[in-house]
Amino acid sequence: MAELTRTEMTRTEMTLRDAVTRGIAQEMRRDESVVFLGEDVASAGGVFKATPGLLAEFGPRRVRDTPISEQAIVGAAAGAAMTGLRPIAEIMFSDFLAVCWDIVANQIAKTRYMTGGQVTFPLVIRTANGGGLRFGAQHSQSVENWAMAVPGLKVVAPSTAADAVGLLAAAVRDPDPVLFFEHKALYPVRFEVPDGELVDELGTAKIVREGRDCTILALAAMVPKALVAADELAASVGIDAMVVDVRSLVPLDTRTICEAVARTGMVVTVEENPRLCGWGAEVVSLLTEEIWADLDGPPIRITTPHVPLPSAAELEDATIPSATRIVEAVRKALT
Amino acid sequence: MAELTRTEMTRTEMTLRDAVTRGIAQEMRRDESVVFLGEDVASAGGVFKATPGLLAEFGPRRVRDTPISEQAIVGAAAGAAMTGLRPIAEIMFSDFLAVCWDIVANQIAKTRYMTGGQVTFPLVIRTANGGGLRFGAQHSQSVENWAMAVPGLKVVAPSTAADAVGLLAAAVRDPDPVLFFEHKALYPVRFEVPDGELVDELGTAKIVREGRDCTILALAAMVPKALVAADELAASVGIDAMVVDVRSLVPLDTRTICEAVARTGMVVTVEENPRLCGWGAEVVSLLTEEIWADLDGPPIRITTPHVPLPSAAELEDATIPSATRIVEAVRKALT
Amino acid sequence: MTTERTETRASGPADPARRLDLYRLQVELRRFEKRAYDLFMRNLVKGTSHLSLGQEAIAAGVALAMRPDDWTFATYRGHAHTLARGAPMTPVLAELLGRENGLLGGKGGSMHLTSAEHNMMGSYAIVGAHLTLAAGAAWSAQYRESGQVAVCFFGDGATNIGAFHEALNLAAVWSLPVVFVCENNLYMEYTPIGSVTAVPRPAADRAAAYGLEPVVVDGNDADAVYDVASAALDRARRGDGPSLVEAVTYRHGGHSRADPGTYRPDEEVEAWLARDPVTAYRSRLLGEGVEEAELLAVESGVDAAVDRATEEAIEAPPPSAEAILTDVWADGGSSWRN
Amino acid sequence: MTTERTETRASGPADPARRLDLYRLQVELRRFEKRAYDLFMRNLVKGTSHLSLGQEAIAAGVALAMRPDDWTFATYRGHAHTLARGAPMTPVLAELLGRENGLLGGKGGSMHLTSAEHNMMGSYAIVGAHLTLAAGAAWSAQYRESGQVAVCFFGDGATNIGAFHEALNLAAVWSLPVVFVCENNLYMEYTPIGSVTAVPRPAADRAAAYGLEPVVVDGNDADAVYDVASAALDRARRGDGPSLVEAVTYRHGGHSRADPGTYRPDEEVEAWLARDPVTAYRSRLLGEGVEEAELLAVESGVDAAVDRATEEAIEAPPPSAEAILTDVWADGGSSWRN
Ligand SMILES: Cc1ncc(C[n+]2csc(CCOP(=O)(O)OP(=O)(O)O)c2C)c(N)n1
Ligand SMILES: Cc1ncc(C[n+]2csc(CCOP(=O)(O)OP(=O)(O)O)c2C)c(N)n1
Ligand SMILES: [Mg+2]
Ligand SMILES: [Mg+2]
Repeated sequence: MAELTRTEMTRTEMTLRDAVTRGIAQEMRRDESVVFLGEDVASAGGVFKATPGLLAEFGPRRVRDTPISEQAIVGAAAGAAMTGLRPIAEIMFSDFLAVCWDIVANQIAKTRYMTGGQVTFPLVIRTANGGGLRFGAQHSQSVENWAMAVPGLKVVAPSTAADAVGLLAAAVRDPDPVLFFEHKALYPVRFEVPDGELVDELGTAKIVREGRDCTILALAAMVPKALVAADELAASVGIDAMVVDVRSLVPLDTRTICEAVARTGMVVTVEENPRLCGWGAEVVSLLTEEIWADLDGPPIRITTPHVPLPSAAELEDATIPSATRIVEAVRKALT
Repeated sequence: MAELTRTEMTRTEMTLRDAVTRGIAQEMRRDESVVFLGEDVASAGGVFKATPGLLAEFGPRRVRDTPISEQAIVGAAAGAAMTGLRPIAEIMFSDFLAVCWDIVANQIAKTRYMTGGQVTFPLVIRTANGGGLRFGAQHSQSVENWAMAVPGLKVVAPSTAADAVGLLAAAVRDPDPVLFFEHKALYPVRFEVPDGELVDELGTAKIVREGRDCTILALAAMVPKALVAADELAASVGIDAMVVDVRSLVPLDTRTICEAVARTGMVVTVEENPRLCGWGAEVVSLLTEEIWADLDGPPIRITTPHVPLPSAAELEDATIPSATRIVEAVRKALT
Repeated sequence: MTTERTETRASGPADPARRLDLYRLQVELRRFEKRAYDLFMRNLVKGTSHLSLGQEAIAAGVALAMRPDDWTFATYRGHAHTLARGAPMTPVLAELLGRENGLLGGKGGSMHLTSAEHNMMGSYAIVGAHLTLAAGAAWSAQYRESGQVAVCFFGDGATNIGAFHEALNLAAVWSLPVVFVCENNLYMEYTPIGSVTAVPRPAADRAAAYGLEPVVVDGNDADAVYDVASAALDRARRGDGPSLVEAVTYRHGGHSRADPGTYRPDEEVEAWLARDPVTAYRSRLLGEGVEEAELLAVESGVDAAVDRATEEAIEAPPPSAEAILTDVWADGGSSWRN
Repeated sequence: MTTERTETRASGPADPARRLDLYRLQVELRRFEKRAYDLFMRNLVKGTSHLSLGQEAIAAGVALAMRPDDWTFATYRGHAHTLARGAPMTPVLAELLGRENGLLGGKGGSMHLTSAEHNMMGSYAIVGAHLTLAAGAAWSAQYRESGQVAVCFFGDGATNIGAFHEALNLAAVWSLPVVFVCENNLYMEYTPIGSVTAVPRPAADRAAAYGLEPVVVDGNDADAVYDVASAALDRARRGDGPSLVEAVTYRHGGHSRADPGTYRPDEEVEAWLARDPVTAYRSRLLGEGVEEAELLAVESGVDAAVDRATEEAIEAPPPSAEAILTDVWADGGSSWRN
């Protein structure tokens, strides 16, 4: 379980996009070797307005606009990371990771291993992930499972603004490459965030709602939906669902996850990635292998169906898992 | 289950690499719209010598050497496919799919859906997949799970020369994009192949060894290892293992797989891809969801550990699943 | 081929009826995009969208120079290119609104407009990729000796991405019948192209790297665009290979619906507004002796069509949810299993 | 900067001791690669490997022009570049043989030689990627004002891949201290570069696309290479940005161990063998008055070192299997879970 380092406990309300700015600024103030690059991130403050003010505070030497060259962006981050800097690179939409997947999956992820540990890649690739904004199939994917499948990458996806600040700080301080998935549907959502320096811990899941009857495992934008579903289940049919925010896919907090599932005997994963080879599949195979005897029934996976994402509002809403689908699936499984 | 279309039943011995040439030639003779492109595939006959003679038979109009431009290779295949041709594109090593992953995963896989079905991509991307040749982390990966995770791609991986011919023919005739993974460790292996035209069926698994005690699901180069393990299990401890060659990850022959597992109540997947989000995870989550009651114990996954592949012979052999590991895992699970 | 030096001699289509078509098309693109903008403002368009306001002369000039069986490949900024190839307004507008009668059934939205029926082979929203697809279509034309040409539109920003380089080289080496048209509107999203590009002319200054002639054209002059496009299409059809055309222009509004475009200096915006391609073409026709009444008739005809399309789009129902599970595979379905 | 026209005035290092170093290094690269080849033939090297036989003048000439803290980035054809930066022969050879005392502990093999200790930052086996990494290292040098320069070697075939384009443009725009050295050996694997490239000089004819001067150098003349490299390194250190150098050369053998190289015309091979860089440099030194005895001493010193390395590599044990689970993460381990 995660422990926050908090220098004080007063709180401020802010959006997830504000939290991202705050997290980057916190780390850039602390460490001169932290630099930040990406398309339209400097003068314009990012297309999601998640990085305004950084150019003004840290100047064009540390906050850099790039050409539309995703391979050069992450490649430059990699080369800089292996020679003394700690770059944060933005890939505007996570779909575009495909454009630079060789650099991410074949170079950054493997080179430490291939060289027998001679080089390291202390870098963060931040990216806007997920659907809900009616952007269609090339700007809405959840590709956290792509990253999880590649040995050598750490993979984080916060569901709250406080987690965004703290996990981003942890990612920047981590000596290994971290893919940091910010969910674009959460950017405008407001959260209470403790003031002061926040530093969280990678590889830690969080029980965000206690419950006795079943355990819902969710990530990023699926966490608030799982919480709504849990309330609805409690209110309508008296099912008491625990909700675990997985937060980190690599490292995976298997201890918290196994314990949480063992306590209820029933597990439902809520994944935004399309069905095949999603993170939930991995977690289910882990659970059956490790706590088979504690399972009272088959694990259930709720995912985006194995289709690209449609753009029309009604279609997108029918595709991405909703609180209603979670409620129905849990109800069906438990009755 | 697969049915082969055979015009006659005499057989010839040939390697997997010969089978690939034969499959391509069979389809190019049949259909003038089939064209073939890739790096060093024409004059040189391919770096794995899997395509010699095609240039001589079909000429430089239909068999084309390309620059080192993987995006242009698969992009050209895509553009040609949507305008009347049926291209076969070679990506020399499957690791290099990362270099053109945007074209494969974001363009080819999604455009039919995004356009409401206005365009189709009848194309095949052939690629040399997998380890065993001491090529190291950037030339040895098994990335079938990358492809399986993307909605809109069909994914095939033969384990024998006859399957290679028949499934390649089926892939070329299929109106959708097919990623065709040829295992490079199988290229030099000799098999008996029926003469005449071979056309197999995508989406069909094959029981390649009957057995009562447990069901081993394997793919590509893991199939012969599973068969060796099954013989060893029978001989040494009297365990009678069924072996299923999964052959096609998308579409997935869930019917054959579920039946085969239900018959023994015990399942072991043997995956060459690294652990996290491998195809076995998906299959395990499918089995627990659909035939929970038929399972006598937890599904077991044998995978390459979640690390990049090392190059030294002793290290590579210790990394990729071996017949010995399969024997041990099955023995442990059943005793 | 036309280069910067010859720009001033732009003649455009000779036939007066075609000249009027060229005007009509520009007016149609202009008024459609303005309507699209109004509908955003009324919050009827969900998602994002990217308008071609100010860039109409390029879409119109190229499209009218094309043969009906030539192919268009465009970016997310593709409304104009889709309409210019003949796709009717109603389904295009309905697609922006995510309606059942949308061009893509509501599955693609503004960024992916496609009308295969009109050989408009798609709008692609990840920068660079579609240049390679256009090369592939051109390969298909060459292979089948069909005489078709693929025309591929992209922005100045796309010239710095890897796929641009690969597509241009392959097209040149294989002498493919493809015309690459860079719509250089001086900006990527919010960043000026000059600040992230090693050469002043992002496309033309790269032509030599592929053995091609640099071609720069005034993208706000439909006649000049028409001339350059005609020459490039002829060249491709003759078997002389690809062209890379840089059409210099400016977008009147922001990059996408969310963007007011305030990062651009006022004087720059004003100077370009003063060079409005539609107004300029209107004046030119009047100067050539076309009756104003004729132009007014064109304009009101277009207005009526835009109004009708708006109504037909707004009144249509949303797509039904079953649609999410169709169209992945050629069999119409999406099943990954038996 | 030196261009084709000035090639003939190559002077190389002025100091006679450095000139001898340049010879010694070329001999070392030559004899090491020959030994590597022999060991393949004896089936002691597993996997693949790519020799620099014939291309030694480039690795040697550039390396001797570099500062010790400058970085090298190379391809799978990286034995020469690794040795040239000072990595000792034994671990390099042991890595080819997959031994425990290998430079990478047996985890990378021939294609991934790296010696961070010598600022040899890696050999990368997927064409194109490492050009972007070299740009990033140069960015780090620029940021830290360390005066370091990144030198990146790649083949002619790499000039057609997207990452080349992106790396060159970024390096130019940011004026990064990086020297891109294209070793143009006229062939990719088995395909002549000219048959798939739109311009005759795959690197130099692209320089202008990034606002750079075309630089072509005789890659078989170590002095010429040294001069060009020195100029490019100076330029980078002065803050004047990147260079793109095309060094024309030829590999004596096939592309990789499996390839006899028979696709090349005999006369072409012969002509290039006659231009052997090592022999040529030997003659030049003799012409300058160096005693043959001195050269013989260099040669036998190298031979002894190669023999010693061979023994030390062959005698070493294979790595132990536990190594497969180390070195994924900076903590030394590979755990993806708690
Ligand atoms: C590979 C990729 N990177 C980034 C983006 C985000 N993006 C969308 S449009 C755009 C600017 C494109 O500029 P330009 O090519 O000049 O075209 P314009 O929008 O001006 O027509 C960017 C960066 C993208 N869609 N794809
Ligand atoms: C992206 C990618 N595509 C293909 C290959 C396979 N491949 C390895 S070396 C090579 C030829 C490279 O030629 P060149 O750049 O001229 O370098 P050389 O081997 O001649 O030094 C190819 C095609 C690769 N490693 N990476
Ligand atoms: Mg632009
Ligand atoms: Mg070469």
